[in-house]
Amino acid sequence: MIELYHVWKQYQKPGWALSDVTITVKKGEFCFITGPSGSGKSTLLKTMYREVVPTEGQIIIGGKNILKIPDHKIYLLRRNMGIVYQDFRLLFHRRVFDNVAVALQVIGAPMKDMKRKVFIALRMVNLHHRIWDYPSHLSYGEQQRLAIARAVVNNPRILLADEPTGNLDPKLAVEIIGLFKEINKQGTTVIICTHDKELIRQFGDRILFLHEGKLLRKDAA
Amino acid sequence: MIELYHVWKQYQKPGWALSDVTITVKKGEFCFITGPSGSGKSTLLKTMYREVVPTEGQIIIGGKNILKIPDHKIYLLRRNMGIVYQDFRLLFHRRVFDNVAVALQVIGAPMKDMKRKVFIALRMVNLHHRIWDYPSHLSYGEQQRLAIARAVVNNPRILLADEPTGNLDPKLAVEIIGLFKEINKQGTTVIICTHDKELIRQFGDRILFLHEGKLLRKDAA
Amino acid sequence: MIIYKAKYFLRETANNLWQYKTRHFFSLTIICLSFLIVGLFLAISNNLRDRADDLSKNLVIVFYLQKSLPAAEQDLIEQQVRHSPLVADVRVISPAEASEKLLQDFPGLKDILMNLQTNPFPASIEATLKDPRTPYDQTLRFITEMKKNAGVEDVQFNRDWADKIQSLSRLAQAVGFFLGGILILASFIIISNVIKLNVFARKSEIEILRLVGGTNTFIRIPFLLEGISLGMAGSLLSLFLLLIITKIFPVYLGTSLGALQELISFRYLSFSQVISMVAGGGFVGFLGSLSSLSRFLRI
Amino acid sequence: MIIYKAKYFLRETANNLWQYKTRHFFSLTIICLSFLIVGLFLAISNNLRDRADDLSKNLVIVFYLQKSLPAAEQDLIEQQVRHSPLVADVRVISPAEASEKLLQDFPGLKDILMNLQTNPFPASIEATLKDPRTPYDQTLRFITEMKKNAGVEDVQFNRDWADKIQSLSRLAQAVGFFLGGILILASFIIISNVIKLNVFARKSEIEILRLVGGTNTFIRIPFLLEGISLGMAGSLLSLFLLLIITKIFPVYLGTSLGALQELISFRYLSFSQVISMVAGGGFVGFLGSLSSLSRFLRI
Ligand SMILES: Nc1ncnc2c1ncn2[C@@H]1O[C@H](COP(=O)(O)OP(=O)(O)OP(=O)(O)O)[C@@H](O)[C@H]1O
Ligand SMILES: Nc1ncnc2c1ncn2[C@@H]1O[C@H](COP(=O)(O)OP(=O)(O)OP(=O)(O)O)[C@@H](O)[C@H]1O
Ligand SMILES: [Mg+2]
Ligand SMILES: [Mg+2]
Repeated sequence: MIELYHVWKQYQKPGWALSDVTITVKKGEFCFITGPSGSGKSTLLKTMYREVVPTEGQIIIGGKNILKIPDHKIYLLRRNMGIVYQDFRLLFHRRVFDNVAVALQVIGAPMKDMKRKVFIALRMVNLHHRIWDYPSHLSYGEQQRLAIARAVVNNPRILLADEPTGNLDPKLAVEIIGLFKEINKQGTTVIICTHDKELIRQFGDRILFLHEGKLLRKDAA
Repeated sequence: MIELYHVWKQYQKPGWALSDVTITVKKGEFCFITGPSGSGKSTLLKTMYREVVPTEGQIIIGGKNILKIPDHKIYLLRRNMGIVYQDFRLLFHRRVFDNVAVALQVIGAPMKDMKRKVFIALRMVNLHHRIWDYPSHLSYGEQQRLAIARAVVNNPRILLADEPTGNLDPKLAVEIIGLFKEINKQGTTVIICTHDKELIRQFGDRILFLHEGKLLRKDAA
Repeated sequence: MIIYKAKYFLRETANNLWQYKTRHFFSLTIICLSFLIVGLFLAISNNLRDRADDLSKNLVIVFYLQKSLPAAEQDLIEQQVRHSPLVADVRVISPAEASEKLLQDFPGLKDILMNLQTNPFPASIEATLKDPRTPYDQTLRFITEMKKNAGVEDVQFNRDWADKIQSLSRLAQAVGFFLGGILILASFIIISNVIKLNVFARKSEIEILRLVGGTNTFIRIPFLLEGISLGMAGSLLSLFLLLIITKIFPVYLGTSLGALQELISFRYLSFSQVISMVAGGGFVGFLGSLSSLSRFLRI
Repeated sequence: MIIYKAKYFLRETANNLWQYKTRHFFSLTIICLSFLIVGLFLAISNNLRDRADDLSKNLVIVFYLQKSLPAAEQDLIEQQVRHSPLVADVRVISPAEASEKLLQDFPGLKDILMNLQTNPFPASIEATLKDPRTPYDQTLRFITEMKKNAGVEDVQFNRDWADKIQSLSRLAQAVGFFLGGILILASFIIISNVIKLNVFARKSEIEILRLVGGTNTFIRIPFLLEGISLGMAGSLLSLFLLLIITKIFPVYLGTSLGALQELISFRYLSFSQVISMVAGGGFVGFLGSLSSLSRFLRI
């Protein structure tokens, strides 16, 4: 499903954010990426949805080399992905509802369908009672949950989550990863970046360990 | 040093973000606030530097009722505080240096003095090699460390930190809280919000537990 | 699906317009002002052209005929003048008419003229030129030819008049093109910049839309609609203000203007001018937002 | 400490100006254009006033004297005219001069006048008025009084001329006040809005400054300096453009204008006008940013 071959990334000289990373994540896998702060976890995830273009290497997703897709076709790749960003990236001038609905609006979903799906997604992360509120009125952990709801609303084939539980209490964190596991069981490939050892211990099918841009350990499922 | 008397806060009807919170934190104390997502930790911290004005109750800091200070004098309160925000609040158009220096600029510190202090603070959080970079070029954990450096640069008398290690790996998290402990030993009062049970177990002199806006347990040092 | 999208776009545009209302109000003011000034100059130049046409009716060549010229020869000359392609109208002025005219201009001469036994004035032929913008050398050639005729004793052609009218219309045109061009350009820049600001303000939103799989077109359409509405609203508003000004300004200046009042009398724009102002507004808005989008959202 | 702060403010202002250079460029264009138009009208009205003054020199009352009036009486009338407080200059025109003048205007009359044995023209006294803006009834009173004199046979006073000049200057004033007022207001709104936009764009920064203990003044000064520099830069630029226009525009219109060229000849502004344009720019900028700051940063 997701194949990275000898991916290197340099933002600024000197130093490499990623150096020679080769990974294959199979369809339906549930996979953690971990490593110290600044080790390149987010960068690795970003290359997968082409927010970051690697300096060298190839990335094949669903059989397609995503580095060869022209800029104006990139949306086709992203419509199949649900992404939870480390910095949430919420629409702060839109209501909670619109923040989730936007993932359906871009594909022109009818309103009624949209309302139902949005509500279901918000209930999953326990935010349905704030549906008409604004993100700026949410606590930080609630914002994180909103970001998660948006990522899952569209039944994506691939789910990428960057530190999705960094601002949640341990109980809620377990619930959220449980939710991801649930989605994974329906066939979605899931990749999660996290620092939380407890979660990895509890759910870790497969763990990728990054250190200064290099992949240290590859644990097969 | 910090005294809260029967503090209530309601953002929107119905429901209270804080209900009847009474705390006394003595000078030189080291104190954790914990509780589930949305329980009012950030709100409690915000009332202390008057970003949020409580609906009811009184707050006395350093012997002064901060709710009685006129708006244009509030800066005098804040100059004695170092604050790490949950959402960092960095100046994204300024370099790392300026982000830390700003806390000194507002009090009109001379340039030379400023440079030295900024460098020391950045070295504390292990970011000194990125001093002339921009925050948008930092990883999320690095941004968090930058926010911490700004909070401590001015040797504040009170240090408030909202989830300062949410995006750091466990090793770094311990280092940072160790740093706070260090500062605390020099007489600074420190209050930290966190979800991290491990940190609380390791450093917890005193723990305040919030649940749906109510204070549950008060552990004296 | 198209209907859902259309609904979304309209809602989005309305949202955008409403959310940055301060900015839009301010840009609208300036766009409206620009179009107002364009409109004003259009109106002024309309009126100037009318006035120039009026004046050109007085642009005449006067052929003084020999005294006591036989009527047949006089007719011959008149026919010759009348057939020139330059001439629109011909009027024959008898000696009696000429004397009367002089008396009107100089009442002080009354005694003198009354005392004369014969009318000292020659008959003359006044030829009105078809087009006041006729090149001077053509006119001159016509005059030289007429002079060859023995019956024509003298020719008077006030070149100054023709020059003045020609240069007046040229001036109006120049000022119109100059100011109009600058101001339309200014409107374009303003709209382009307002949209750029909006794009900037929504930079993170746009990024999010891209990240959740929105196409470029999907992201752009609301901004284009925004630009078009701004431009059209601006020009419509300016037309309305112009209407008010054309009604109020003359009243304000009032009777004190005397003869000049006629020169600056404001008439409203023609229907086709109104239409092209509004369409121009929309077009400028469209181009403005397109230009700012192509730079900010790579195609 | 004050020096460190001053340095900080200047650096901050320069940063602000540089960071939002697109926005500032665009606002500068508009401010400059506004001031340019104000400047243009100032120049035009300067020139119109000069022209009006020139014309007013020709504003005369002509007193036709009785034919064959004794020289002594003629002198008496001349003295009377000369002593009127309204009159600036007096010229006596002999019958011979009058006849010459008529011949100049109507060469066709040459034969007639030559054939007359005596000069039919009366002598006349031309009185130039001191101030072309003299109220009409004062002038009229003067004329009526002069008419009582038996030696004065007729008085000619071209009221139209006076009216035209008066209304021309009034028109220039009205247009100047109207457009100038609108455009200065527009500049004010633009600067105020640009600063507002900048404040908006820096909202989170301002919040952070507040949170780390910055005073209101500390936060405001860079914005005020920004507004002042914008206003002054805009007016300076417009003065420069105006200089270019006053040099180039007449050349462009060239000789084709003939008599009108004189009417629109552009002279540059006076030194005090230049100074007040620049100061006005700075002041408008200051007020503009102040107004937007007081609304956005509570005092
Ligand atoms: N500006 C606001 N307007 C309305 N409601 C708010 C606002 N800020 C916070 N709240 C609500 O108040 C409650 C407490 O919020 P607070 O941010 O204090 O929680 P928290 O304990 O910091 O949570 P977290 O761990 O997720 O950051 C939450 O339910 C939140 O939705
Ligand atoms: N846009 C950028 N420009 C320059 N350097 C960057 C940029 N983004 C990331 N970096 C650098 O690349 C390295 C890896 O960054 P990345 O964000 O991938 O780390 P991370 O593993 O996600 O860290 P964290 O756990 O703190 O989020 C860091 O040293 C970071 O400073
Ligand atoms: Mg990261
Ligand atoms: Mg919080």
